[in-house]
Order: sequence, then structure tokens, then C-alpha cells
Amino acid sequence: MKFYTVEIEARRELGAYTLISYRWPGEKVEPGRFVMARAAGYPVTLDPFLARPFSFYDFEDGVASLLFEVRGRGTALLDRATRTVEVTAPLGRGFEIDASAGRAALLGGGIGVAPLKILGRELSARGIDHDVFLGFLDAGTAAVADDFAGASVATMDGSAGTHGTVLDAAPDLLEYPVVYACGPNAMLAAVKDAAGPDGLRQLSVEERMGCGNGSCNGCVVPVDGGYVRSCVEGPVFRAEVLAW
Amino acid sequence: MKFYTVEIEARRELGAYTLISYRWPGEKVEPGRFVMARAAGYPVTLDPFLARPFSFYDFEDGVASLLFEVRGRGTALLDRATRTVEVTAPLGRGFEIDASAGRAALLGGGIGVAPLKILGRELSARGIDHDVFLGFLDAGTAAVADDFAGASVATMDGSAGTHGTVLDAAPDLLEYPVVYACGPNAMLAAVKDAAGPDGLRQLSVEERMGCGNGSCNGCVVPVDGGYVRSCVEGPVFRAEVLAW
Amino acid sequence: MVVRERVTGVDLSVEMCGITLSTPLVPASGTLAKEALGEVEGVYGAILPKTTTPAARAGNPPPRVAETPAGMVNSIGLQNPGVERFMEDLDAFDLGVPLFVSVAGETVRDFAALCERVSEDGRVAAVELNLSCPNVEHGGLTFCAGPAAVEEVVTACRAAAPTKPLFAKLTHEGVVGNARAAESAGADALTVMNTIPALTIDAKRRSVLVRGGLSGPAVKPVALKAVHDVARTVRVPVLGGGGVTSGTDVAEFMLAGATLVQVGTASFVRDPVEILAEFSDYLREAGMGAAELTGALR
Amino acid sequence: MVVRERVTGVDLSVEMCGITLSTPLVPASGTLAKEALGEVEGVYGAILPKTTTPAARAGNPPPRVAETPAGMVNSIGLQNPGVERFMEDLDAFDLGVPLFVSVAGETVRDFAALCERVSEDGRVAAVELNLSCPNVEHGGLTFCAGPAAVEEVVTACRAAAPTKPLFAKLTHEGVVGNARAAESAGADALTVMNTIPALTIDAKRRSVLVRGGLSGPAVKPVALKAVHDVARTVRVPVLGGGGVTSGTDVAEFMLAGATLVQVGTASFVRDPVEILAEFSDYLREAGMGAAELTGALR
Ligand SMILES: Cc1cc2nc3c(=O)[nH]c(=O)nc-3n(C[C@H](O)[C@H](O)[C@H](O)COP(=O)(O)OP(=O)(O)OC[C@H]3O[C@@H](n4cnc5c(N)ncnc54)[C@H](O)[C@@H]3O)c2cc1C
Ligand SMILES: Cc1cc2nc3c(=O)[nH]c(=O)nc-3n(C[C@H](O)[C@H](O)[C@H](O)COP(=O)(O)OP(=O)(O)OC[C@H]3O[C@@H](n4cnc5c(N)ncnc54)[C@H](O)[C@@H]3O)c2cc1C
Ligand SMILES: Cc1cc2nc3c(=O)[nH]c(=O)nc-3n(C[C@H](O)[C@H](O)[C@H](O)COP(=O)(O)O)c2cc1C
Ligand SMILES: Cc1cc2nc3c(=O)[nH]c(=O)nc-3n(C[C@H](O)[C@H](O)[C@H](O)COP(=O)(O)O)c2cc1C
Ligand code: FES
Ligand code: FES
Repeated sequence: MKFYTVEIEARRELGAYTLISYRWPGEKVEPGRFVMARAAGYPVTLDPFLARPFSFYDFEDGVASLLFEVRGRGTALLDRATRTVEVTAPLGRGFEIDASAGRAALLGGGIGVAPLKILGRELSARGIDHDVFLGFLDAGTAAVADDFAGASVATMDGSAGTHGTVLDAAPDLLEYPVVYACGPNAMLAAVKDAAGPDGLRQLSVEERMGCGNGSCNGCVVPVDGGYVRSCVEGPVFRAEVLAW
Repeated sequence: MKFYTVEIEARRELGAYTLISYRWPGEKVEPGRFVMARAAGYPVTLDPFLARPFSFYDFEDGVASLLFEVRGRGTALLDRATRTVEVTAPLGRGFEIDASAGRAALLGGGIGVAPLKILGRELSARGIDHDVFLGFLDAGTAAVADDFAGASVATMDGSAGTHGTVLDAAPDLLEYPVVYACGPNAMLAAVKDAAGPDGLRQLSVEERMGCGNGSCNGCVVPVDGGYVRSCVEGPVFRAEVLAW
Repeated sequence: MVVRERVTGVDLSVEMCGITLSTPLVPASGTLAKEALGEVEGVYGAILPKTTTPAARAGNPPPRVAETPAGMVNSIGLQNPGVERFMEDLDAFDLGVPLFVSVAGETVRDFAALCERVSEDGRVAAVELNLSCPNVEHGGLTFCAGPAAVEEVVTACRAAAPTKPLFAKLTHEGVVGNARAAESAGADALTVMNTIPALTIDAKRRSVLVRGGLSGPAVKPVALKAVHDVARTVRVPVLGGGGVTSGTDVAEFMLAGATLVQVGTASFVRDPVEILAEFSDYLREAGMGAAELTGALR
Repeated sequence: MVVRERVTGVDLSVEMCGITLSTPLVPASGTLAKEALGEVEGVYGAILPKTTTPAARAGNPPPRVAETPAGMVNSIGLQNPGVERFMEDLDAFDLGVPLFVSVAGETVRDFAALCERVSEDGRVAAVELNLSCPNVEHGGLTFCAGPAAVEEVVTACRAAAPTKPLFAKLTHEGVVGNARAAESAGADALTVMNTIPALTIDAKRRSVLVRGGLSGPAVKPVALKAVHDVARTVRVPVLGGGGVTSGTDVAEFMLAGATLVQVGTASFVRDPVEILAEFSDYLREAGMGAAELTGALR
């Protein structure tokens, strides 16, 4: 896998999360696609060993941005990076957009809000009406919602917005012909359930990845009759495809 | 082994070598002692894995300095460090100093000049007369000699000073009651030969190290009847002890 | 082809089992998807897809990969579409270089049938027997059990594919004995080594994370020893691998005795183009051609 | 004692073979010199010096250590002053905690004589049999050869040291079979694992750098599997180790089934005080005592 060393254009904190942006000279970035990223690789270091997958948060005027939550060592090191990071080209299959389908609901859980920013931008650009619903653990992580104008917010501890899950903040999903969701797999399963079988229902899944380009078969999700790789056939799947 | 994260006070290039200094609150540093150093260790990284041994170049007013040559990955990363490095407390046995013994010759080969700066400072402080002879590959590496006032220089390619080895730049070593040398082991063996068996002849050796505190038995040098660890019984040895 | 410019002026070509390869690099089976082939044009002297089995295999449930210090543990479970679908799709792996095919069965008969099936196809230059996959509870595992099992499988495969070069891929455990057995049963070359059985634990959840095979730079010193030991024992050529990450690593494996070098896990975190370029730099500095390097330890 | 403050409020004590230890950490044999003991006061529940042999051993010529990705290869060759000088000097290892002594011979008789010699000394709490050192060409190596050899040595040592706990230290190759053999021959505990045979090459010089044993974080997933496999097979307690580098690693080995955890190579690059402090943090968060952790995988 080819990694590009890119300079960090900007870095800021959005509540509990960190946003970094870099110039990406390539094609337009489709919402829902992702990169493998790391603070540094060989020859600087072989540990941590694997790069980490991150959805694009935004892409505007040739500047791509990633929003991330510090969880373990890889994200801690990314958070410390001041000058450069190493990223792949955009990977995977993003969200399907169907301008004729009608109003869309966008649901994000925790750091799963990430791809909804760029998705919302694209929907707006195409004149597609959409509502954004974001669920968080607490007010600290919910602070990122300020970057989503008009979004409805829920927190598990009730410290901001509706008390409960993202589904508690959203109206009946069955009324939306299009539903997009990103968050922990458990949330996605709940959304799949609540959104019903009809219409365009798209879920961005989160699996451990080795390579990001289809080579390792590590990032699979269950589908009817087996498993498929979420890095090349996803990370965005039609809900009905996932055997959850 | 305990490592201390220390801030880099100053960093400059001395010809082909790099000098970094940091505040060391501990006891006075004895000439010939060394530290294990690295750009970063766990939790930042486990690769490169081992720290590298470096002699103290100088110690003045609580500021210690190391002079190093970029050879492989560990030294390349140290060379890139801008804010902090990780070092152990001073390790090993340094040079024996005998004020009553008389005039000393200090011989350094390449980056082996490192411990001669702090040694020269100590000898001067104690009023011990000494001459410094430094050998290098070429003028680029020889540039560090500017930091050794009055030193005689030789280069293998003749681009600076005497054409030849450090021994070609030095007078008959037999005339010196005290001889100190640091450099590649082959040079040390030649110095041992040239300096003869009498008087105080001290060589600072260079062996691959695992731990630096005597634990691994990795850094041994041959002595009569076996091997001894150069990190605790050295790195400075009386020449007659070494079974070279 | 971006590689070409960076590798001019050195002779990268090698020869093994009568096959001439433009470079000694080969992807390790199971680490290069057809979707990623475009990135590596010009790098590999041959292509080697993921192991195929008689019937389709769904593989193991996730999580299948876990990061470890300078490496990773995987438990894919030989997910593949089965040999028939695999052969239908074979042209997808055509990069204009020889194509090696890796097979694994659960019985000796399976292995032989697979060898017959794939070797009869003109597009297949050689067959690698995956005798060592640690993830298959029945079948695979038994074939690392010792020289007798190795000899039995290789003998059957030899008979089933009499015209094609046959490589036996071995784990590091008991590798020298297994290598001797494979050679005497007629293997044309030996692939050394596969992943090392390993386990990762999620301490926070107090549960097993992934039980599978360790690969990547962490295993390199173990693989180098296995290659060195085998190359000094057998006469047939060795495809060496395990943790190869840089051009210097390629050189180390060839010095240890490998004729071809497999690049696996490292290709997830580095561009193999760089590895070949670094290897070319090494050869240029050494003033040697790739083919001269095999076993050239002083 | 700097450690004390950082580890209060959790119960670090464990019990093994009737010995109570203040912490489950033990230095791995050959990785903690008496010169370095001052740095680790309060960290280890027992002290375990480098393996001693019947006569003094000069060890191997340098280079003896080589760095590898997240690890190192060593070829010390069991340098030690011989059992008599070792025992004379034993008080140097007195940190007020139990003292385990590691022994290795080249014959079964050697092993038994060593066990007799060291176990009769009141300062010795237990004896570890180094059955697995990969650096000794004659002797050591043969004792990893298989269950029969392991059984023979352990049986002889059991008879020679009937009153002291006896630990058999095993390599990962064939570890389950060897563990069963050691247990049935009377070992009171098993140490799993030693280094993994490995090789490093200096590509620039085209020469072997160090041929020896791989240790450090790189081997952790292999060691964890070995400990897990053995702990599920035998009834006797396990001293687990191989790559332990952090407090989380200590927890992982205990979860895999270890009662005590050995810290080796990592102590060259980290302060063991930190490892114990991290382990204490883990226990505090988990709301568990160290002794409860052994085998507590969900
Ligand atoms: C397609 C995709 C898009 C993602 N987008 C984002 C994003 O925009 N922002 C964001 O903050 N996070 C995102 N994630 C999750 C992110 O990849 C993990 O948080 C990150 O890998 C954790 O790495 P670490 O070093 O902090 O944790 P560690 O626990 O140290 O990681 C150890 C290993 O486990 C893997 N791992 C651990 N947790 C996860 C996880 N939850 N998902 C996948 N792999 C994991 C790591 O990649 C690494 O290989 C995304 C994941 C996927 C699959
Ligand atoms: C007591 C002592 C004092 C030293 N003082 C200095 C000094 O003041 N300045 C300086 O520049 N160098 C000094 N050296 C040499 C310095 O330690 C090596 O240049 C350095 O370890 C090379 O590391 P690397 O990562 O650049 O090379 P790599 O080749 O990447 O190192 C790989 C491994 O080999 C070891 N290694 C490689 N070359 C040497 C070598 N020549 N000596 C010892 N170990 C080696 C490394 O420590 C590391 O473990 C000293 C060595 C010793 C033993
Ligand atoms: C994700 C993954 C999948 C693998 N699948 C296979 C396989 O299908 N068949 C096989 O023979 N080896 C397989 N291997 C083993 C590799 O081919 C290789 O032998 C091993 O990983 C060691 O080399 P490396 O460290 O360069 O990866 C796989 C390895 C990985 C990491
Ligand atoms: C430098 C060094 C010397 C060692 N010497 C011995 C020894 O004398 N006896 C022994 O049983 N194990 C010895 N070992 C093996 C360790 O005790 C330990 O089993 C192994 O290194 C794996 O653990 P680690 O990865 O934590 O180091 C040695 C290891 C190293 C690195
Ligand atoms: S991450 Fe490797 S196949 Fe998807
Ligand atoms: S470096 Fe470990 S004993 Fe000297």
C-alpha cells in the first residue's frame, strides 16, 4: 500500500475530538470513503505497525480533513503529530446518493459523525433535503455537533440534548426514504431495525483493518452466504446486505 | 533500565557530527562514562527497540552534551529529535586520572573523539598537561577538531592535517606516561601496540549493547580467561586488560 | 511503470525451476488482492494469489486481524471462492509475469486433485502447496505435523502434477526435517516460512482477541534462521519470506539462501515499489546482480 | 522505595507452590544483573538470576546482541562463573524476597547434581531448570528435543531436589507435549517460554551478525499462545513470559493462565517500576486482585 506524507494544514479540537486537514491533490473525495493514516511508518518506525482507518470528515477546495477520537496508541500518536502525517489515497466505496429518492436522515453515533459532514455537504450541493441526528455519550463528545448546523442531539447521560440514544433524538425513520448511518456496529444494527426494509438504507461499518485495499481479508462483515471485505466492498453497505 | 525524558537545550552541527545538550541534574559526569539514548521509547514506539550508547562529550554547569555521528536508524532519529530525547543516568566506568603520572596523550579516531573533550576539560582543571591527536576519514569529519584547541589532526584521504591515521599525527607514544584513546576497536589495538606496556594506557571500547547496566552480558570484550562486560567494567579499560 | 526508472542499471532477474523472473520478489500468498495489483506493476517477478481450496470457504468470523509489536496476527481461515471460481477468475491476476497458484486441501486426495486441476491450466507456471496454514483446524494443521505427512502429500501432488514446478510451503516448526521430506518426495522448491501460531488478548475485555498466525517484521529473525537452515540442508531452491519489509531485508533473505523472496504483511504498510527500489540500490552499491546474491554469505 | 506509593490500594500478592510473593513479577533469567538490583526494589515478587552451570562458562565471542524489529537476538552462550562461585555470591541477590535459581547442565547427571547443590541451600526458594537455552550446542539443545528428554531430566532433578519447588522452563516448540512430560515427571511449575531460535544478518558485510534467541515484544503473541495452550493442558502453575513490556502485557499473560509473569528484555528499555505501576492501574480499574486474574478470560 502506498502512503503519502502530507503536511498538516490545520489542526483543531472539536470538543473531545481532533480535526486535522491536509491538501489532497487527487480527485474529488466521495462521502463515505476513507484513508489509512498514521503518524509515521518505516523507516521512522514499525511500531505501532498498522495504519488506522478514518473516514473523510470533509473535503473542500482540495483540502481533506479527518476527525478522530483518541482511543489507543495509534490515534494518540496522530493526535501528537504536528508537521506531517502519512495517508493513503481515498479508499473504499462511499455512500450512494440518489437525488430522486427524497428526504434523507443522517444518523451518527459518537465519532461515527465523521462521514456525515462531507455527506451533508454533498447532499446540500445536490439540493437534497436532509436531517441530521447525532448521538453521544455526554456533552463533551457532543460538542462536535456545533459543526453540524441544525442537527438534533442526544446524549446517553442527558448532559446535552435529548436523554438517550441517537434514535431517541430522531423521529420515525420509516418516514425517510433515505437513511444514512455511521457509528458503532450495535447502533447500526438498531438503525437497520428502526429504518425498516424499504428505501435506501446505508450503513458505514467499522471493522478492524489490516491493509485497507482488499488484500488481507481482515475487515469482513457477514453477508448472506459468507463474508465480504468492508474496505473494498464497503465501508458503506446497503443495510439489507448485512447479515446482522 | 530507567530512562529520563530530557529537553534538548541546544543542538548544533560540528562538521559531520551532531551535538545535542540537555540539563542533567545529577552528580558531576566523569569523563569516559556514557548514557543509553534514543529519540523515543514505549509508549511512543518499540521500534527501533534498543537505546544506543553514547559517551559524554562534555558536562559544564549542569548541562551535559553528546556528540554523535548518524550511522543507522537510531542515530538518524536522534538527529531528527527537536524537543526531547530519552537518556539514562550516566553509566559505566570512565577514565582513570592520575595527576602524579605526568603528561598525557589523548587519541581519538572519528566519532571516537567524543569523550576526549570532557576528558581534556578535566585534565586541564587538574593542571595535567596533555596533547590531543585526532584522526578522521576526511576533512568533513575532521571539522569537529576545531572544538579541540591545539589538537593535531590526521585524515586518511589527506584532505586535512597529516595524511594518514591518528598515529601518523602523533609522536612516539612511548614518551607519554599516560595514553588515552577512543575510536574503532582496530585503532585501539594499534594504539595499544604503539603505546607499549608501561604507564597508564586506557582505551574506551565500542561494543554492541543491549542494556547498558550489566544485565544482558551482551557488550563483552575479551580479557585473559574470558569476557567482561564493557558497560559496567568499562567502557574504559586499561590496555593490558584487553586480550586483543 | 514508475518502478522501471528506479531500478535501471542493475540486473534484477533470477531463474528458478526453469522459470525466468524479472525480479526475485513474489507476493506472499494471501497478502495481495487482485484489486491491488495495479499498485505493484513491475515489482514482482511472479504473482501468487491467496490459497485456493476445493470448495468455497467463508473463513472465520471477525475479528480476524490484530496488531502486535512490529507485526500482526491474522485468522482469516482461508476464505476463498473455491478452486473452480478461482480458475474462472484467473485472468484477473495476469500482470504479464509468471503466475504461481497456492492450494490447500484437508486430505491428501484433496491436495492431489487441486494440483491436477490447476497444473493442467496453461496459465499456471507453478503450484505452491500450503502445508502450513495454522488457521484450518482439520487438514492444514496435520500437514505440519511432521516429515511423514509432508512426504505423503508431496508425493501425491508430484504424481498429480508431473509437469509443473511444485513448491512446498512450510512452517518454521521442524522446518529442516519437513524440508528434507518435501525434497525427497519431489518438491521442486520450498517456501519458508508461513506465519507463526500466536494469540492476542484484549486485556480490557478479558477475552481472546485473535488466535491465528503471527507475521510481519517481528518474525523476520525467525524466518531468516529457517531459510538459512533449510538452504544449507536441501539442494532445491528456496522461496524465503517472513517479515520482509525493506530492500535490505530482501538482500538478507537471499544471502541466507533464498532464490526468490516473498513479501507479505509489509505490503500492507509500505509500497512494494519502494522495497524493490531499495533492493536495487543495495545491488548497485554491492556491484552485484540479484542472482549472485543467493547464499553469498561470506 | 518509589514503587510503593504507585501501587497502593491494590492487592498485588500471589501464591505459587506454597510461596507467597508480594507481586507476580519475576525477572526472566539472564536479564537482571546484581549491579542493577537497586533499580528494581519493590518491583519483583522473587528474584531469578542468570542460569548457572556446573563449571564456569566464558560464553560466546561478540557480537552477542543484535536489534530486530521490536526485539533483539542474543547469543550470550550462558556466560557464568559456575555454580560454586555463584553460590558464594548469592547474598548479592538478596532483596528480601524469595530467590529462585536457574540451572542448566549438559547431561542429565549435571542437571541433577546442580539441583542437589542449589536446593540444599536455605536461601534458595525454588529451582528453575533451563531446558531450553538455544545457545548451547551440546546439552541444552537436546533437552528441548522432546517429551522423553524432558521427562528424563525432570525426573532426575525431582529426585535430587525432593524438597524444593522445581520449575521446568520450556521453549515454544512442542511446548504442550513437553509441558505434559515435565508435569508428569514431577515439575511443580512450568516456565513458558524461552527465546525463539533466530538469525540476524548484516547485509552490508554479507555476514551472519548474531545467531541466537529472539526475545522482546516481537515474540509476545507467540508466548501468549504457548502460555495459554500449556495452562489449559496442565494442572501445575505457569510462569509466563516472552515480550512482556507493559502492565497490560502482565495482565494478558495472567489472563492466558500464568500465575507469575517474567519480565526480561523489556527491562533493558523500560523501567520495571513503570510496568508494575501500570499493572496496578489495570487491577484498580478492573477492581481485581492480582491472584484473581490467572486464567480469568471470559
Ligand atoms: C472505515 C472506518 C472508518 C473510520 N473512521 C473513523 C473516523 O473518522 N474517526 C475516528 O476517530 N475513528 C474512525 N474509525 C475507527 C478508528 O479506525 C479506530 O478508532 C482506530 O483504528 C483506533 O486505533 P488506536 O490506535 O487508537 O487504537 P488501538 O486499540 O491501539 O488499535 C489497535 C488496533 O486495533 C484496531 N482498532 C481498534 N479499535 C478499532 C475500531 N473501533 N475500529 C477499527 N479498528 C480498530 C486499530 O486500527 C489497530 O489496528 C473508523 C474505522 C473504520 C473501519
Ligand atoms: C560506550 C560507547 C560509547 C559510544 N559513544 C559514541 C559517541 O559518543 N558518539 C557516537 O556517535 N557514537 C558512539 N558510540 C557508537 C554508537 O553507539 C553507535 O554509532 C550507534 O549505536 C549506532 O546506532 P544506529 O542506530 O545509528 O545504527 P544501527 O546500525 O541501526 O544500529 C543497530 C544496532 O547495532 C548497534 N550498533 C551499530 N553500530 C554500533 C557501534 N559502532 N557500536 C556499538 N553499537 C553499534 C546499535 O546500538 C543498535 O543496537 C558509542 C558506542 C559505545 C559502545
Ligand atoms: C492476512 C494474511 C493472509 C494470509 N493468507 C495466506 C494464505 O492464504 N496462504 C498461505 O500460504 N499463506 C497465507 N499467509 C501467510 C503469508 O503468505 C506469509 O507466509 C506470512 O505472512 C509470512 O510472511 P510476511 O511476514 O511477509 O507476511 C497469510 C498472511 C497474512 C498476513
Ligand atoms: C540477554 C539475554 C540473556 C538470557 N539468558 C538466559 C539464561 O541465562 N537462562 C534462561 O533460562 N533464559 C535466558 N534468557 C531468556 C529469558 O529469560 C526469557 O525467557 C526470554 O528472553 C523471553 O522473555 P523476554 O522477551 O521478556 O526477554 C535470556 C534472554 C536474554 C535477552
Ligand atoms: S483491510 Fe485488508 S481486506 Fe480489508
Ligand atoms: S550492555 Fe548489557 S551487559 Fe553490557
